[in-house]
Amino acid sequence: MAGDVILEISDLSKSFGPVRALRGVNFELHRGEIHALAGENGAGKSTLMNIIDGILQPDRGEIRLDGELVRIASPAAAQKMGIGFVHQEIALCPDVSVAENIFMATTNASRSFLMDYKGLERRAREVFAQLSDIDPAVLVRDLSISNQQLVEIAKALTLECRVLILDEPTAALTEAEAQVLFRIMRRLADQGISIIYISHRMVEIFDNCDRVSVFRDGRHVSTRTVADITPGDVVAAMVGREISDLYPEKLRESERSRREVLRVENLSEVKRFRDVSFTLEEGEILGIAGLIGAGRSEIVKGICRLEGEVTGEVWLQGEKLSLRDYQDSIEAGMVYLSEDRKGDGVFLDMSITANVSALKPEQVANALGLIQTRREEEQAGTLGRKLNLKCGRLQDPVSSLSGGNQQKVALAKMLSVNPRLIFLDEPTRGVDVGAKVEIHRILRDLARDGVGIVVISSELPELIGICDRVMVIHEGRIRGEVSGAEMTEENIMHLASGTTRATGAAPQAAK
Amino acid sequence: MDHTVNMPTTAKADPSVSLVKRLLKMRETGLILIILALFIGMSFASPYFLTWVNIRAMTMAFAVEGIVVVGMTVLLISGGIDLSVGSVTALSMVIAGWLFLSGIDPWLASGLSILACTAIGAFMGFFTTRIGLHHFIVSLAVMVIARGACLLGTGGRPLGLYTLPPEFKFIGQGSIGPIPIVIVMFFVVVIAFDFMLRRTTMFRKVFYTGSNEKAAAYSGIRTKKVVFLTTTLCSALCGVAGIIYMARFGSAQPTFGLGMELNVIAAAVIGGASLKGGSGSIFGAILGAVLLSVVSSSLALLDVSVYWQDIIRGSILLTAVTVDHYLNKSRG
Amino acid sequence: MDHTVNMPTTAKADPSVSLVKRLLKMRETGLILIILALFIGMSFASPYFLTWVNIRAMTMAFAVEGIVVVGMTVLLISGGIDLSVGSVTALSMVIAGWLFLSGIDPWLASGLSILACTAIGAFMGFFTTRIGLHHFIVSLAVMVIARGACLLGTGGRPLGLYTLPPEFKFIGQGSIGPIPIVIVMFFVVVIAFDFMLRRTTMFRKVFYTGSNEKAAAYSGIRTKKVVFLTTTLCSALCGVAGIIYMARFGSAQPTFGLGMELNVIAAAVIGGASLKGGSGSIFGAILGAVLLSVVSSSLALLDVSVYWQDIIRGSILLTAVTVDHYLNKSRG
Amino acid sequence: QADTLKCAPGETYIMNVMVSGHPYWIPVYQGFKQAAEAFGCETVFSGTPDYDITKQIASFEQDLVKSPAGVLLHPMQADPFIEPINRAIDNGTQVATFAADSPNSKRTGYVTSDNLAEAKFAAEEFVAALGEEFEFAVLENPGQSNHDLRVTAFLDYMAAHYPKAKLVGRQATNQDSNAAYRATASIVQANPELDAMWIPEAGSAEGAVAAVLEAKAKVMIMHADITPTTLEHIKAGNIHAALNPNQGMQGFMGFMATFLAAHSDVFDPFNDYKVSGYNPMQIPFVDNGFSVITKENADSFDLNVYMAGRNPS
Ligand SMILES: Nc1ncnc2c1ncn2[C@@H]1O[C@H](COP(=O)(O)OP(=O)(O)OP(=O)(O)O)[C@@H](O)[C@H]1O
Ligand SMILES: Nc1ncnc2c1ncn2[C@@H]1O[C@H](COP(=O)(O)OP(=O)(O)OP(=O)(O)O)[C@@H](O)[C@H]1O
Ligand SMILES: [Mg+2]
Ligand SMILES: [Mg+2]
Repeated sequence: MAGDVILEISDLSKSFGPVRALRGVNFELHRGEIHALAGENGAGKSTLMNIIDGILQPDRGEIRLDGELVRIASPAAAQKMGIGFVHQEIALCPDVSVAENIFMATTNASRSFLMDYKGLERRAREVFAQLSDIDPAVLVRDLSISNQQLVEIAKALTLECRVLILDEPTAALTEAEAQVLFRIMRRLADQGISIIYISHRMVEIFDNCDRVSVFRDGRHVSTRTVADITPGDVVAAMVGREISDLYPEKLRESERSRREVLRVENLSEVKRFRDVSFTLEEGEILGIAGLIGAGRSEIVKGICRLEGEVTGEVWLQGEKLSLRDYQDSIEAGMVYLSEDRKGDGVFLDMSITANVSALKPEQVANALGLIQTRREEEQAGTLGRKLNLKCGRLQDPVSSLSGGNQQKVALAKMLSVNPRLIFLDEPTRGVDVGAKVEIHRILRDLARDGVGIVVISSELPELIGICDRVMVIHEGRIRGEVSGAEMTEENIMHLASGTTRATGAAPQAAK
Repeated sequence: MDHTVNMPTTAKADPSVSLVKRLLKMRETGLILIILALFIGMSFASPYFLTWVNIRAMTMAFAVEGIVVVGMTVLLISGGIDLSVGSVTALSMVIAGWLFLSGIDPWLASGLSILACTAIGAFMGFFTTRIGLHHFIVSLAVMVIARGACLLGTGGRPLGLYTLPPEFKFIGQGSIGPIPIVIVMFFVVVIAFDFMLRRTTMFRKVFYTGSNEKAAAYSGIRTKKVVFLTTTLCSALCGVAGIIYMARFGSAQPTFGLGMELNVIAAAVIGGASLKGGSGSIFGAILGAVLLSVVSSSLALLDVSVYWQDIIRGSILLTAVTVDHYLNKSRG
Repeated sequence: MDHTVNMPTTAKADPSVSLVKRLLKMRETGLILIILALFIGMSFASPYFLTWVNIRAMTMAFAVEGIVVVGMTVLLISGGIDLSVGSVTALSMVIAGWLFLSGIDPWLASGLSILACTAIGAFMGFFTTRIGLHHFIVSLAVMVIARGACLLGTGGRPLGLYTLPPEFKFIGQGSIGPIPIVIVMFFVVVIAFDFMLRRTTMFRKVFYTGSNEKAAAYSGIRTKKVVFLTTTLCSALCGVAGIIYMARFGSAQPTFGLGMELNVIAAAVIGGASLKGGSGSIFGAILGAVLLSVVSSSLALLDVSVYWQDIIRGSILLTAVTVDHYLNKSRG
Repeated sequence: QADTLKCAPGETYIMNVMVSGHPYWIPVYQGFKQAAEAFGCETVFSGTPDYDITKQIASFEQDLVKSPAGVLLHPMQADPFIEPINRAIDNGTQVATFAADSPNSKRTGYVTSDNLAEAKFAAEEFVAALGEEFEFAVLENPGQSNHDLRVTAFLDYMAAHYPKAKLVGRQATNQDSNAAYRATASIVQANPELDAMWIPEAGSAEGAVAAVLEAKAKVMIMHADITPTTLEHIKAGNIHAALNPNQGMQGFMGFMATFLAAHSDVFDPFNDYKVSGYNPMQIPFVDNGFSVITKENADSFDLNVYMAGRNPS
């Protein structure tokens, strides 16, 4: 860890109207270090990064690069100064191929007149060789959200930069992909590149970073060497209190009612998955694990009739469902929280209240079908407080919220209708530790009250922590199931990557 | 927590302050100010401007088109667009006129004609939502087809409907006291739709669909149905407008409404509707229509040379939207 | 990993197969097939259809407008739109004609006129990118202003430019061998822009900007500059088209190009351009223009009754885009 | 100022049209103004630049706000103007119409070209040059009443008097020269024997001539109205002749009709009009006549020359 400072920020402030996102922040980045940023949702992390990348301009404060005072006017200027940025929200061109997306900055800077498509594809393949098996020739619009996240990362890795900013890059990645990323990050750091790494996953910070800075309410609280502190310290600094139990207590054997909430039989879809059968009992939380692209999301979307031409049978609380579309599924009390919050989870331009009430606006309307603003605000207010939502006004558009808070709005929307069964696809994606604990507790309480909870998560510790049972998907089929003591990261990973025999559930017939 | 409140407590301030504040916060305030400025300027420039007859003439000039503006705004909010409004309005006149001349009761003829226009909207809705073509191209084709149908139905000559019974003509030419029926109907439609769009769950779904169709589908909204209905509604309102025009003019003109689509879309856009969907208001769109109409009327009243009128009209339009843009920005 | 190959192997099969495959995969193939079908049908319906003279005449009918289509397509890809194309084309004729009549050399006059149109484009680019107004409303205002300027410059009267020197008229009326200069120029513009749009780094940025302006900006692309330039380019090409029209018709008509915008946008959209930006191709747009033009010419050649023409034209348009849509879907 | 044919100071007459930027109105208004000046009256040129009836009605009603003595009106459509015209007359503003009529209204006079006479002249001119047996085509502009009349009257006359002549093409081009180019090119292709074309306005004629010249066909073209370009084509022999309504006469007589209606108290005719409450100055129809423009007299029809030194408004 070299000692010299490459980036120095002093007394930086930024407000959005009445919201003071940053208040006199000081921050130092050393050459060749991996510097973690931690903080609650809305603490100002992304805002600070956006300022460093020239997307936003600070109201006050100084930025020094290599000791020199600089003004970063635009992303283009940042790029010239050697700053690379992987955004928290995916920003790719959907109509353009993966290869072109990755090398967009290169193309922009290139002096050559003609495009070298072959060269781009070749180089894209080289980048992906270590990361994933995405075909560089396909259009980005045809990729799942997690694959898009990988493209974002690949994009950053091709930048020739001195400072690389990664804003929650692993939020939708599974362990395996994340590990690849960490190896690459370490190699870059060893080459002298400085990395700012934002994450809400303590394990990642403590396994991979050198120092960690904590932010709270727009202020810089502390910067410490990772070796000197414990995750508990960081969490305490973040939320201002100790958090003892990350996960709520699981279901005891005695509490099992053995009543079936959900039964799925022989669910198949032409391209994405086959012969999926499983059940969910009252009171338990079922997890679904798998690698990126395994088909986890597709299966639950299929159950809710959101996508695909699905065959098979679904029983909800002993009643056979015949759903035509997702509307019917909601009527039946079965809802799905999307993994792609920006794409299909929230209405960015609409108010927080309108977002929360979107699933059933009738709930906040009177008998004549007229929406009662007061009731709508009450609804959003109640759920917002429950989820620790941080916002300016409830009438502000969701686009003004930090990433994690947008996720909370998406979640509030699901909870607003008191469903009988919720499928949650990456429910705590980008959510801070404190709120996460809260969400886990809410899920457990709902389960106890008889609501069916199915969680898809790429974060294995989370799955293991809150689920009573985890089903593992590999290439569109149930590969196996683990519960109790068998529920370890290792077992799940083996099943997910298809290297172990199936356990638990009946072995799938080979095709 | 020491200093920030995570969740705002709903503002329950002094109601009088909040009304002024709420007015200032409205998207439409900028436009209202601009129109007011225009009115004040004009009332100095011409002694005739603030006469009742002039205001009546100016209002009559956009009232019926205003009904079409309502339909277009709803459609734009849902993410669609309709270029066929002018043709369909003309077709509505032609169908009703033709039926009337063939001996059918004018009220029945009007009902059938509105029904036919609604069917045209459903036809476009089918092509856009079921087949998945773009609104622009479908409505362009329908614009051409409907105009052709107008020509075919009339042989290109206006249908003289002088014989329409007076009680029918009354809806287009009559007055309640000093206020023409047309203006009354216009206000009824505008207020009804403005209210519904702001308050009802049904129309809220239009906003959801236009704001992010996928997120709306993921919220259980049958987005295709919503777009289908808004497309149909827009054509149905064109049908209504056509009937009112017919009663007002006592004739059915196959070439009526050429270029109406740009005017109508412009009104909605000036009033804050986004061509990308998800935002817009009836009130704003009507203010847009008022602005466009008042500018044209003022130029006519001031006897500005024709050769200058377009230049001035375009410049005022550009200035107005620029000023409105800055007013909104500073407010934001 | 034990069993899966991570890297997809690019199909490097028999090159002849791949050519056919590539053709089938192209966005434009559907349109080509539809146009071919129309040609085959027409060559049976009329013995005159496949004569060189007729094909020449049909090409002449859309060649100049085709140049405007090129500009519009690039602008649409970048996420903009321009309603002023018809007025600006007319203004180009008027400015050049007026300068010529005031005694300036016609080549110089044309150059100045194209420059003026470019300036108009830059003006619109300024309002859209710097002030942040929507292209629709800015270009609508400019459409009105430019039309007004045409009226003002001519007093509403067409300028007779019969006295243009023959070497100037040559660009509009002359031929190289059997091929009119107009058609040659059209092909040069189309091929040059199609190539540039597909292959040059400069024009790829137009796609990036239109596809996701934010993502493009994050990659360091000066997206405002890109949109500014495409807006300017479109008007500049209108300027060029105006000059060619002037040379061809030997007059400058202040009312020229009314309604051109819808035609031009329709051509681009039929050819696969998205009104949301990010996709489209020159080749496709030109095929769209060909389709629209060939349908009109065919109806005239078959002497279809005027009263039926619009209905048939609209229906063919709708059918064609529907068929194209399904062809693309099945391909996908 | 009863019993005199002189305007009181400030007495104003307005000429109201649609598409007010169209050059057709220019000489009409000149005639209107010349007559007005002779009687010491003020004039205003008014109307809407758009092809939009609601806008024209609004502009007409706004004219009335100023209480002019009379309005010479070109009503875009007949029936929609009935009610506004009647209201104007009831409020003391006299209305006469020109070039298009609103016959069911209380307007007192109507000045126009005889489109039937134009059509008949064109037909006879073709027959004189080509004999009774030839192939001809027309371009048209459906929905524009006077253009419609020029075409339908021509076709009816030909069918009635010269049945051996054959109509081979009939296309709508709506005053758009590029559309006219396209249509004419196709007609010429489909009918190599085409001898004659009748076009109801000049914009389409410009495109049609270009197509005919390009195809090197031998087609005798006649059209109504005139533009500098078609004028040059007439001089060059590419167009046989143009029929141009006497616009100046239209404006002059239009003023007279309006003015006389406003001063009808000088007139006490032998009928019941006065006792029945009508304006006695009823002029059902005035033909302003038309000129035939050929190579020989073309020079007198250059509008730019005519307007040099005159005030257009
Ligand atoms: N464009 C904006 N308009 C208004 N407020 C904004 C805007 N962007 C951010 N904010 C506010 O600034 C604060 C800081 O947001 P920021 O995105 O930096 O948080 P963060 O630390 O990145 O949180 P997360 O962990 O949820 O991503 C939040 O309160 C947010 O609501
Ligand atoms: N919109 C889409 N278009 C085309 N293919 C898709 C799309 N969404 C997903 N896929 C593909 O379908 C397969 C299953 O995707 P799915 O999203 O269900 O996987 P997953 O297990 O949820 O993984 P993750 O969400 O982490 O990518 C993958 O191969 C993915 O690439
Ligand atoms: Mg953030
Ligand atoms: Mg998934």
